[in-house]
Amino acid sequence: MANLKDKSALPAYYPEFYTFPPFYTRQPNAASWSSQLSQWRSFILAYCRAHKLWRLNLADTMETDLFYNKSINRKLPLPTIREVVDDLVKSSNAEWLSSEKSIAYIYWRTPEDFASQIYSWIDETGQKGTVLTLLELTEGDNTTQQEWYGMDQTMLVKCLNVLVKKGQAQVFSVGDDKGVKVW
Amino acid sequence: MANLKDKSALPAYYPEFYTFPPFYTRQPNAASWSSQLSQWRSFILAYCRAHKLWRLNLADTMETDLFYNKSINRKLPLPTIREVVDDLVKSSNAEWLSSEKSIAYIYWRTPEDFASQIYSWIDETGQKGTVLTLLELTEGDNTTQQEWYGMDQTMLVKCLNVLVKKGQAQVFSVGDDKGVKVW
Amino acid sequence: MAFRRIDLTPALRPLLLPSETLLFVQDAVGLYEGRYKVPNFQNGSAYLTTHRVCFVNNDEPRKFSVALELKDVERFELYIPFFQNGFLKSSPKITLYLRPSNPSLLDSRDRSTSRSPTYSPIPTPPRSSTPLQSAALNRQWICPICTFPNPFPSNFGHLAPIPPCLTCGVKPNRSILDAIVNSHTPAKHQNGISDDSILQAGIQRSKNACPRCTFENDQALRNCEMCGEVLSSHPIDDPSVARPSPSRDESPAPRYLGSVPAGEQIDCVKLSFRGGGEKPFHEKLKGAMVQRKWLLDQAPAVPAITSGAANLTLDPRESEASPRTPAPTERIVGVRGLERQNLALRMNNQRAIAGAFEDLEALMSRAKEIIALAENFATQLADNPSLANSDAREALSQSAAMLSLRPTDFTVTKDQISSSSSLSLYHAELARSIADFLADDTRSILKKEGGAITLVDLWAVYNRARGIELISPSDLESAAKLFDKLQLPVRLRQFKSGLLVIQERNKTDEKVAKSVVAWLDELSDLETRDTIADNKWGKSVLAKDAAEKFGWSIAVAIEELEMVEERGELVRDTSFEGVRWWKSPWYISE
Amino acid sequence: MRRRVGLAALDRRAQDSQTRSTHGATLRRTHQSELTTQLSVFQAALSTFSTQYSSEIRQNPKFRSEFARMCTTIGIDPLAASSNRPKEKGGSIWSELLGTQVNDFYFELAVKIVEVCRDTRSKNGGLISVSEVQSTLLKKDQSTGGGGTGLQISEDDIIRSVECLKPLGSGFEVIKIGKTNMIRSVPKELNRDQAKVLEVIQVLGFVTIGVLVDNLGWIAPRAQAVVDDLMAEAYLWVDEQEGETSYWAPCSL
Repeated sequence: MANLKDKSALPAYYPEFYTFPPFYTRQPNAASWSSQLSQWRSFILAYCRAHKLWRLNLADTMETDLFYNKSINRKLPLPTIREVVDDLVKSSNAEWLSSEKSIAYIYWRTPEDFASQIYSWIDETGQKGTVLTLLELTEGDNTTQQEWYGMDQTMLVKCLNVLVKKGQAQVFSVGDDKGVKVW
Repeated sequence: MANLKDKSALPAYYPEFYTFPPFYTRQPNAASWSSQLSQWRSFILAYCRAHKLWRLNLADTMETDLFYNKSINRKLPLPTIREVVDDLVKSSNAEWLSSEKSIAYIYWRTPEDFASQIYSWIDETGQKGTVLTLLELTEGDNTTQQEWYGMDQTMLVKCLNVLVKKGQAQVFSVGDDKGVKVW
Repeated sequence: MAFRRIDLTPALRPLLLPSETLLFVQDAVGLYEGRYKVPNFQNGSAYLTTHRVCFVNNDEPRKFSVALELKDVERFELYIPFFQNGFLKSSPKITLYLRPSNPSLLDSRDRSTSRSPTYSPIPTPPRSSTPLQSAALNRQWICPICTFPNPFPSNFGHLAPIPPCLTCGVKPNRSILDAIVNSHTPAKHQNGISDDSILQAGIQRSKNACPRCTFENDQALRNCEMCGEVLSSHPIDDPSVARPSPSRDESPAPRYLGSVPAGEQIDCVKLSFRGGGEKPFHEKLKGAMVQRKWLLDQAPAVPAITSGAANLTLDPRESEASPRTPAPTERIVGVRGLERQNLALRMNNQRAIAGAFEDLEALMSRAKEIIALAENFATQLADNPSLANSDAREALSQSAAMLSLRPTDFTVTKDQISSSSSLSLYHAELARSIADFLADDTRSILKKEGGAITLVDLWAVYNRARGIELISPSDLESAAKLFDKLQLPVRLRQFKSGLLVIQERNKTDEKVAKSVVAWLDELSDLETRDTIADNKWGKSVLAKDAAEKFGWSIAVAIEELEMVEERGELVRDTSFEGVRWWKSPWYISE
Repeated sequence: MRRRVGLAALDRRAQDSQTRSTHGATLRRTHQSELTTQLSVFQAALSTFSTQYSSEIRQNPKFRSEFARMCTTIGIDPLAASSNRPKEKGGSIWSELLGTQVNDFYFELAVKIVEVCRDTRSKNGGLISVSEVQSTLLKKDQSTGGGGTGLQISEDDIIRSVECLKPLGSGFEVIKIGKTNMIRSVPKELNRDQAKVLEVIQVLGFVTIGVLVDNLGWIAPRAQAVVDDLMAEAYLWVDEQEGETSYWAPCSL
């Protein structure tokens, strides 16, 4: 079995217990579970951030490094994954797409943060008052460096709504696409 | 899951606290432990009586309904079972078979009671003075209704010794079997 | 007379001014006015600070605690009687000669709260309004610019320069200050002479109007409801206020604390040191008189550098002072400072230390001889107690403490060591400073920990706050043991498992048990059906839940729950999920 | 000599006790003065020693542990007194040799250990190996600008710091499981069976009921009871994804 301690090969944000087999079994003991839960929460957020994942499709990611450690052949069972994501939802770090809880938005940065980032970027690039299509924002070649590059449309709308509520922007549909004007 | 509220699903002799999780943890507080102990004592005696158990093999019964309530997933730990049986031994309601305390005779009716029952049955069936083999007593088709039907041989001898001490019977071996004469 | 009554902190220690720091404490001290002993002030502790000499009597400290401003002292002498242990045992004294301020210049800055006829000692203030607020309230002037209520500096007088406002730094003009001073004590001017004489002239004041905001308060109130200003004393002829007779036979001219024959002019005060400590007290007094820190009050608030040596107290006042001063310097010296020092040490190269080990060996063997010497000296004393007079025992415990011998293997028992006065005084002062540290509202440590903190956590938090010169665990333990003796507002408690916890004095087991059981009932009444097992027997909880509910740490939560279990009101349910607690169905409350 | 009865005997006896007491008093006084002189002589020796070697004691872990070992053998507890306690207030002379730094070193180390144990409590149930504490402290040291080449904190320093916490009734205990030193920061002691199971885990990395029955000859229910107790205290985590349920200990990770 790979030496449990040697985590040097793994990226920094991997949890300390990543190679600890029981990490993949929902612990019955309350104290152990609270530490297991917090490690899984931060791992999911960090993983999505590193891989720029806006949505977490539980079925797909079951086999990825996130929930499946091939070297020790351990997988986090689906019900436990749901339990962790539910906890993320409670602290508004996630949101289920639909009731059968198969896909969830993961806010590894809260919509408010994204909103202010977008606002200041538009301000710096002097595009205040001009209409920008959502696609431009997420796939435009001048936003490649931004954290929200490639963000999911529906999620982008959620972030822009924050600005709308603050009265700093207005979202409207341009043909079948959607545009936003920020002032 | 059977609705716990209506205990009717459980036989009458089950203790009131059968579904109370702390019932399966040895209470450190003296007062709580004394009521817990007395409930477990009567439960073991009643259970053995209902299931006509003459001996209690701790290891086997650990998984039975006696010590393990599946519905609330609680079981009485081995050391506590021993403690209860020790208490039964003190009040001569039980006797360890061997020193490593893994099997015990349970006298859900004291040997004296059994002795007088056997005596009065022999008296009523007019078999005083005749020699009866132990097997006849415990497996004879006319003793099926009697409480001691199917009793363990060694335990039967213990009961008959009560009569011998009172000078009302005599036990002797018949070939490789044992017989008793009551007068 | 210059002696004035002062307020005490919850830990019965004198309340210090913002810029005042404690220099020295000495117990077993008595007060003399001129040649006369002052009754009720014969056995207490003298606190020397940079501004004042305070005296707190041991019994009824709240009533008998006074202070003498150092600026009123012209000169002082240390008097050590020639034959100390002769027949007429007179103890060494320090005489303080007062500045001949002309008597007519009445001491307008009387700081004592005006004496209300009902001579009730100030009830210990409920924890919420600590004396800090009540003291600051009664002497304030409102800055005309930023309306910030500034405290009067202790030395304000006609000749002292005008203090700037603490927030905006603007100096008000003198007329405002005089108006406040005069308006504050109108009664006194009328009758001229003594400040705390109760024979105020029967001036008809409107029904208990507040001098500052003229709000008419109820007759019985002593602090104005609106602005908290101390109300001047009630008109005499108010029938409802029963005037107990005892205050009547106070000496007619109570200019002095004690009874001094009328007409005699007293110009000096004496402190008699019955328990020693006069030399260090004298040195520190000399230092204080030279520094004259009280003159610094006018200067802009110099950052309060915590003077090293005897300053044990982590006084809440200091923490208040630091926000105003620039980034507190001592923080850098603190624990992070130690980490930086480690860095410097690490750079140091490794010298050959073989020689050091041999010398160490030699040193240690000599230490062994001395310990042997001390041990048979102790056994000798133990064998014939008649020989063991006090200074022999003192020398023994002193040497034991200096060698910091482990009491267990040394014949002198632990309490014998701590009985030596200097050691127990150190622990008493430490205990008081910790009690204040816990009672300090800005940190509200006890509140955050739900009223109870383990001794280990307290030790870690207290040392983290000190940053430097950390206190040893055994000192904290001895200090904690004195909490009861000193009737401090906190007490040390040991749980069944041996865990030591510091708790608010009013928190008894019954109260905690009752609140836990009530909480369980409340949860069960909510009839939440999360697990089937729960509904028939009520709700069960984990130590974690109790910790969240009552704000305890996990360790304290487990101990409190086990305490309630010990009383039979709770039963436990151990599974690999951990320990769950339920209300006991077998418990028959007596 | 016949015992003289009457008044003469009376004052004779008084006289004897008188001489005996004065003799006793002089003896005591000489003894006391000798003790105080010896103390001052020792103090002088101590200060010369400290000027020469104090830096060694303060920052060389080997020297520090040697000094501490000698102190315990002759019954001295240099950490008993707070480092800032002035001598006339019962401060110990050792502070001169050790300087406030060494006392503070151990106390500050103890403060950090208390904090590390508390932070990792939910993860390991309050049982952590001394080596893990050491590596955590070094990691923390690096992150707070300690430069990583931290004053070497030896395992012995950590053990001594935890020992000095004893008077606080803290339930902090250094226990040995197998060959490794562990720090237990929860008051509940481990019984023999529980310690045995943890020892086995240290050797094999994990444990199953089957392993316990085969190696230790326990009957299954006994093994299960011990494992369940350890689970209840959060010392063990369960792993059900490979054949027989296995139990692992975060503290021996």
